[in-house]
Amino acid sequence: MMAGVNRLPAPFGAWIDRTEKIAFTFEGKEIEGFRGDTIASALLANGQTMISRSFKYHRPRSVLTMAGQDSNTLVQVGDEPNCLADKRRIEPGLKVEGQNYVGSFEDDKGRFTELVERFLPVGFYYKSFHEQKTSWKAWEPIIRRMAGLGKADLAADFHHSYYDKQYLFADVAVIGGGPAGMVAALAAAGGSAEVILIDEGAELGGSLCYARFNADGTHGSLTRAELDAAIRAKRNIRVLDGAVCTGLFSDNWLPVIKDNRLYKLRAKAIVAATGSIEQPSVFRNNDLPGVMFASAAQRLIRLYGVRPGHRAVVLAANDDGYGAALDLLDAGIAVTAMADLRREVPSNELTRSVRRAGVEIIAGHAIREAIAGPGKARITGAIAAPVAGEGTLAAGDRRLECDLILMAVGYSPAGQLLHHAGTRFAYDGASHMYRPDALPPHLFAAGSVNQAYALDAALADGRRAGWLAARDAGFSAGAEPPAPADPGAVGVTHPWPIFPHDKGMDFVDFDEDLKYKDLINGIADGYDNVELLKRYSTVGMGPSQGKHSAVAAVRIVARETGESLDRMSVTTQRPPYTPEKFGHMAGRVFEPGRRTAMHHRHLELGAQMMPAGMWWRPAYYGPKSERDKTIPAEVTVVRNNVGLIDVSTLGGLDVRGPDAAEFLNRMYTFSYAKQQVGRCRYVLMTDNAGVVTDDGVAVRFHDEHFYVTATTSGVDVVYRQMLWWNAQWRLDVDVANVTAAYAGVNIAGPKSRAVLQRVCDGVDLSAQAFPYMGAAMAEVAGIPARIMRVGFVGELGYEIHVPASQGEALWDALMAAGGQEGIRPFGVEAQRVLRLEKGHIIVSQDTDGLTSVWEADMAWAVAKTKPFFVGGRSAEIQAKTPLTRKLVGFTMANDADPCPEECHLVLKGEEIVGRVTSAVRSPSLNKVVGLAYVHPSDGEPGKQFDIKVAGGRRIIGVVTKHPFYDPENKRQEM
Amino acid sequence: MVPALLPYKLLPYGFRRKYRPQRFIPKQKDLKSTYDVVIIGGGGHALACAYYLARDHGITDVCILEKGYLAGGNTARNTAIIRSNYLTPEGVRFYEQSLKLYRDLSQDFDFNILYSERGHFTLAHTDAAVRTSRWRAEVNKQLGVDSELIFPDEIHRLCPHLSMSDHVRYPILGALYHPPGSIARHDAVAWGYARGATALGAEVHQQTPVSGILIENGTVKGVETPRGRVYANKVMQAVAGSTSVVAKMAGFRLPIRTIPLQACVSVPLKPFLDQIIVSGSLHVYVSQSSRGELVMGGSTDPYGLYSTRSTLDFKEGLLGHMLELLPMLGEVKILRQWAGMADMTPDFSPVMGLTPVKNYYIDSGWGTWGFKATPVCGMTMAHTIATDTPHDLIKPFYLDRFVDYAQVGEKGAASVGH
Amino acid sequence: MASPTNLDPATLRRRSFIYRKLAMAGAEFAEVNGGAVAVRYPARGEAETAIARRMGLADLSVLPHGGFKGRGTVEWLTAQGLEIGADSNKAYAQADGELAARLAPTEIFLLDSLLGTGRLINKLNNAWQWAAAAPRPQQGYPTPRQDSHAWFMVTGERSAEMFAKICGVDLRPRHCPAGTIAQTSVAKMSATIIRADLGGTLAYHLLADIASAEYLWMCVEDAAAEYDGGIVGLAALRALQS
Amino acid sequence: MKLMNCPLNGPRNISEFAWGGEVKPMPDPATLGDRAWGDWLFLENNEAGVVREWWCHVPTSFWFIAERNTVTDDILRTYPAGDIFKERVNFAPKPKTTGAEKK
Repeated sequence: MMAGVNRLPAPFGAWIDRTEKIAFTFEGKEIEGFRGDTIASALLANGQTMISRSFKYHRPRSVLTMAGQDSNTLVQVGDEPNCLADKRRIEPGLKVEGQNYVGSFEDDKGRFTELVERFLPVGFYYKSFHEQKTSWKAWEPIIRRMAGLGKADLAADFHHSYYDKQYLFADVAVIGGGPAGMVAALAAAGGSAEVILIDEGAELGGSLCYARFNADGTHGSLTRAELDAAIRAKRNIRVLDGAVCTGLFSDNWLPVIKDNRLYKLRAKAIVAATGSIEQPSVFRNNDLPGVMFASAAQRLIRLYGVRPGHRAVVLAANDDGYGAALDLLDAGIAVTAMADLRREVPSNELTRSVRRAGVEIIAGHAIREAIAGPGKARITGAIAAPVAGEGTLAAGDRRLECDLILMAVGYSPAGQLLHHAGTRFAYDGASHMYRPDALPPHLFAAGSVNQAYALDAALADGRRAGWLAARDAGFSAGAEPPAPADPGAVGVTHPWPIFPHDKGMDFVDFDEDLKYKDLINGIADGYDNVELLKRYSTVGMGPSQGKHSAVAAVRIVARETGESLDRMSVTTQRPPYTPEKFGHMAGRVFEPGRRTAMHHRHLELGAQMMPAGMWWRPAYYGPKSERDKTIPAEVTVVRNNVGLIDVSTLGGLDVRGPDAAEFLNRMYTFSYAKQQVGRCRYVLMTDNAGVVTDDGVAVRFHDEHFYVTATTSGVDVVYRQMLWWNAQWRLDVDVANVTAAYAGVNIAGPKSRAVLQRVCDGVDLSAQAFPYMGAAMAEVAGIPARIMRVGFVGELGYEIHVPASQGEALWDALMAAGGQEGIRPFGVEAQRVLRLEKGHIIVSQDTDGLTSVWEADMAWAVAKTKPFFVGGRSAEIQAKTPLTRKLVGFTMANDADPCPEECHLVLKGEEIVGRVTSAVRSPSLNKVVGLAYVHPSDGEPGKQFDIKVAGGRRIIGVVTKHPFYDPENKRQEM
Repeated sequence: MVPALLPYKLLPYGFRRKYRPQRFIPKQKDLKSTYDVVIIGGGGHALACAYYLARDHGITDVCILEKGYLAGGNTARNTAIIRSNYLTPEGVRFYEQSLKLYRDLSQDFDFNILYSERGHFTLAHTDAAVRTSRWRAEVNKQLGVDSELIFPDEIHRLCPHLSMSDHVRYPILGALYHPPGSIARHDAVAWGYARGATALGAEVHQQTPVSGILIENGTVKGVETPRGRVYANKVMQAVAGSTSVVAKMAGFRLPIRTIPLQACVSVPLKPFLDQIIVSGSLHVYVSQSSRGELVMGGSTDPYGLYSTRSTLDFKEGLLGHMLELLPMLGEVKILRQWAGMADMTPDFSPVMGLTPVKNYYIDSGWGTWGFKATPVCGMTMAHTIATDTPHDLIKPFYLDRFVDYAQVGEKGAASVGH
Repeated sequence: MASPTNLDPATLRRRSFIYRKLAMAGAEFAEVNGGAVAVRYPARGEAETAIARRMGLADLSVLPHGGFKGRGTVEWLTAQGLEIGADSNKAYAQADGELAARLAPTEIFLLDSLLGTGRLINKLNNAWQWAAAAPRPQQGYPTPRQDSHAWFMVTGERSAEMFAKICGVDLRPRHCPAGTIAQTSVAKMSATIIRADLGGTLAYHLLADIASAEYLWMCVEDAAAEYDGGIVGLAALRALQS
Repeated sequence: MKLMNCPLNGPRNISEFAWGGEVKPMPDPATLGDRAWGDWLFLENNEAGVVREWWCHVPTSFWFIAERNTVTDDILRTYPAGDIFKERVNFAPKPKTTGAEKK
């Protein structure tokens, strides 16, 4: 079966399964390929050569590497933009479209930018459009529209796919399953080390799958089969194929992406056998469809059974080009000629075979230009010319007929991962390549990334690196294998395959459409350092991140500035090695939310839940539309009757031990040494800089036991701070964060005693026996409870803390017990109103990141004679400095004025002196009450100050002593 | 009007046969032994300072010493957001002046810095964040800065792609909307200043680290470099990421911790996101650059480090949260990640002006906000150096404000402030 | 309620934070320790022991668990007859199948056996009291682990792989011998994992913030789906153990 | 992801830990002048090199000390805080009049 006009018969196409046809669409056209095809191979097989349009000039582009290393084949696949068509396998129904075109893919109006290319020099956007604000205003949207490649799927409002993550662990991780990596894995697994071998390909082998190592072309596949079998036989090697390692992070932390999963692999030692990346020759039209790397053509032929063209010219500077020529001939593709940059072509098995096949070898020649066919959709020929010197060509052009030009002029190590780990690279004057110089600990390089180019050398290098990695991970077996005698790196890479053309279109960077002269001109503009040139010209900043342009850019800068390549390096390679989907990085959303024991009861009662730190709390009970009625109603129930609020989220700390009181003395501003057992006392915490950070209540249940509450969002920090301080003080005290262990409610209102008494046998709740700020351990509805007569709301009330697993039962019991009184749950919003009527502050709402105890007007909470408390020394200093603001209670001078909103400003003239921190129209008092920072000179009751409210209007606040409601606090002490 | 609309400056490039370079960064000269002013650091702030020293104060015998390449530190690594919607009046006035200078820079430089007004949204996901947003909006408005607290309907109208679901951990309850919020091409800002300063006489010396600071009787005399000793009447350091290290050479300590700040960009997409979106609770910010890349970052790293290494966990956290805001981006790809080093102060305001060493000035403590302050820092530090008196705009940012308990509390607005 | 049994968990005072989820899954409950524990899921097509051998998840939150911490904890517990080894982050089995998990030199987390009689934990809780007068002997302090921590059990040969999706510690059997404790982060929550096989079946206790129990339960279910994991009742665990 | 060797829990991903900043033992606040107190409180060494730091293992709330190179991020040594803080810290009672009362 031969789906496609350019499909070659078996045995070509090792990675496709001809028994299964798969149909998909490209630009609306139905295309048929085989299972195993990539989008690009299927398109080429069907004669669809142009796959994408270039970034700036919208030039037609096609396969360059066939290895996902370039951006010439970026396509839109359904909702996925910027998809590598030469990597992405086809699936039935896949909807593939071209990217970055205006009008239609075939008739892209954007291609006309090329006509004005002369007017768009390097960095043109810096050089113009700014003369007047009008000019930039007009041009910016146009330039902006031109930007970008693929399209995000904006119609969707959901995650497209299920992505997840998994941790992996290995003694040795081998990255790259080419010959060196395969051998490295086997060598590393010689003992009992657990080895993971990661490879991008559909099957292991790397270049063994497609390259030609000997004249008859069998050596690669035989070696591959042998190694593959050996690896499969090893129980301590796990193969992750079709997987790409995108980075190498601290302490051998490797992200590996396979299908919809991100693996995070921790290895004790790593072998990077990541191979090398073929490098282009720079000549005119070197970017057009039909010009590709020799290895790309070999991949098309051998892996996918696709004929890359009908008549080829091979530009070579190494033997691999000859191997490729033999592959072409085997596939029935005519080879017009070999142009070899080298003056002398070595005589060996491969070159001799090419000669024997009757192919003309034109030594000492480069390609000056590829001839573009109609619409530049395909090349129709090549102009070869004699190499005169470095980058210069002599007269004597020869036109060579072809629709395919293969480039085999050299490589650059795929050292990205090594770069991520901080490996230094040094330029090797003999091989004309950068090679890893100093490797960080636990990291080993093998194969062509490490300059071992000859197959035997790569195998030997892999054996050595695998053995070393295993030893590094603590697994020694046998003697250390020797390094390869001759790595075979010399003679594979040409030092200057760059032949600029007068008429341009000689691309150094395909991603960014940068021509030779763009780099030269950028250097002339003064950006004569590789990093600066990168930023100015954008060379290497495109989707392939300089995989094919970085080395050329360094060569060009070096020559232009007269700097030696030894003293230069390619620009820093940053992760990821290849683009990673947001979905892969995000994975499953792990966003813990804490729910109290009564959570479902609240939902059943129609509560609107709101986040409070990590927790969910009921804001109020009822529909959103009724909010403005519900909250005052909840307030009124508490004031007149009885209400129940879930306070489980309040922090709780058990502080126990002989030094418990001393510890609290140091942690809080007040004094606790003389606090009686069975009584509660306010706690206020400041940090060492004297800033108010938390508050709560300390209950003394035993001489050596305080139960301390903390704010919902503050308790974890408070707990951690307590442990930190005591790690230094070494007091004999134990602190336990028991927040989650206790569910809590506050039953509040004049009828709360009656309700509670009903379910609280054996405790005398009378005012005498259980006064305000009293506390006891008792049973409520049969549940062991810590009962405290405290509250935020200023009514008779009891806070009841019970084991969390019995919290729902407590709630049920109290709601049932209060039935006849009409008990009603109230939420955070009503509580905020109630507390404000009492003038209680909420730390972090009525205080901010700099509020001192003096500014908060809480001098009453500061013990003056203690030897020390955290923040005390700063508070002393602050006390000596004049206050700049003061927190006061206020009401409105004019009853008709609106209620200011929280954070409306307090002004003195035009100067900002403070802000409203809390304000509400009190349902109990039917007037506005609030707290605000005012200028200290306005801090006394009766003083008036300006508040700027919505619309810029100013209204007048009057400083008012609080509590606003029940100023004598009689109700809470009933 | 019409001619001004045409990019006529490009015409010569097309019509001339030969490219006529506009040299932006002069060839390096020999290092002299004495200068009027030495500026340690060759980033945006240093270059801006040199520019304003020359332009506004006639001080042109200025030497900029850069240990790496020009503007290759945090100037090259930031995400290029410009805004003035701060919380403190001191901060607002300062950054508003910066924004005003930014607006005219392209014109001043005759070089397009690609300044682009996008509108800046700081999302609020909690009641507390809504309060802080209102606080900022009110302070901004009082000082003449265009900011407003807006609510979900309006947010949805202006940023239609944001997920407004209220069934998520961090529902969007409101936003501080700051229409003047902008982006610009960060490198171009530095290059413009470099050209401006050098054209007026300043010298830029790249690959020239400062290895010591000469101080006699509490007065700075010059600096040591591998290329020799350089004397100067006045010395300024503007070396974000190395601030404490250089200050230590001058013999004093600072209220600064140096912490990496990471960022990443996506593979370019056709423009769809016109606004700058910031979410404090989700530790995310994002804008789309003129190249079509989504430029994204979050809060600083969890611990201090003098390194620009990248981490995987940064990306995992960032993109997880990004998809909560923009769930449709799951198939979009990250192209590149990197890091800078942020000098964090306790109150998130800078430390600028005079130092314990006479004639030695400091421009530091930029945290995550250095880029947006570039022009105003240059202007105010130039004034400070020229007159040996802190410019009014930077007086609140003096070093001793900490021991004086007079901090400028910008922290409340800044769990992630870009 | 979907449960086929007459025992409604809400009729008992002690309730698991996820009893509604268990009921929805068709649990049959029995009373243990004053609460309802899911014993089996009668509607399941497959034997629960088979599920548990592959990848099972069970809620044991109402079973007795507790603890002590602070100076003197280990000495006092030893005096009460417990056998506790010297290493922290190791769980030590007690005579009747309880586990004393040493989280730190002075901190012990106690888990009852699957019988849930509470004999040991109740005895200790009753035995501990403040000594009459200072200076008091060092005897640690009880901690309310029964209520601070939800208690799940994760079982089966795929459980280590499942954990690798939500927890960064290497829990593979070869690297995590029986009795090993990992106090770590699971699905971004602090949690304690203790390897405690059931008979020959790989199994782990998973203890974490009770207030996030529902969240964690859903995370584990999600991660386990790939391995054909399922919810199992206490009966299946008991069967595997015996 | 860095690995941090917790003295209690062994090697763990550094994401399990919270950074507590440099170890700088508090001088006696009673005898320290205001300026010296402010300097101690606010100024940082912010050393580029090996520093001694507080770290907390979050799942166990365990504070310990690490010696870390702030340039290379190499963690050289970790140990319990008790290795440094061995003695109970006591504060002398205050003299009769204090600054706080002069408000």
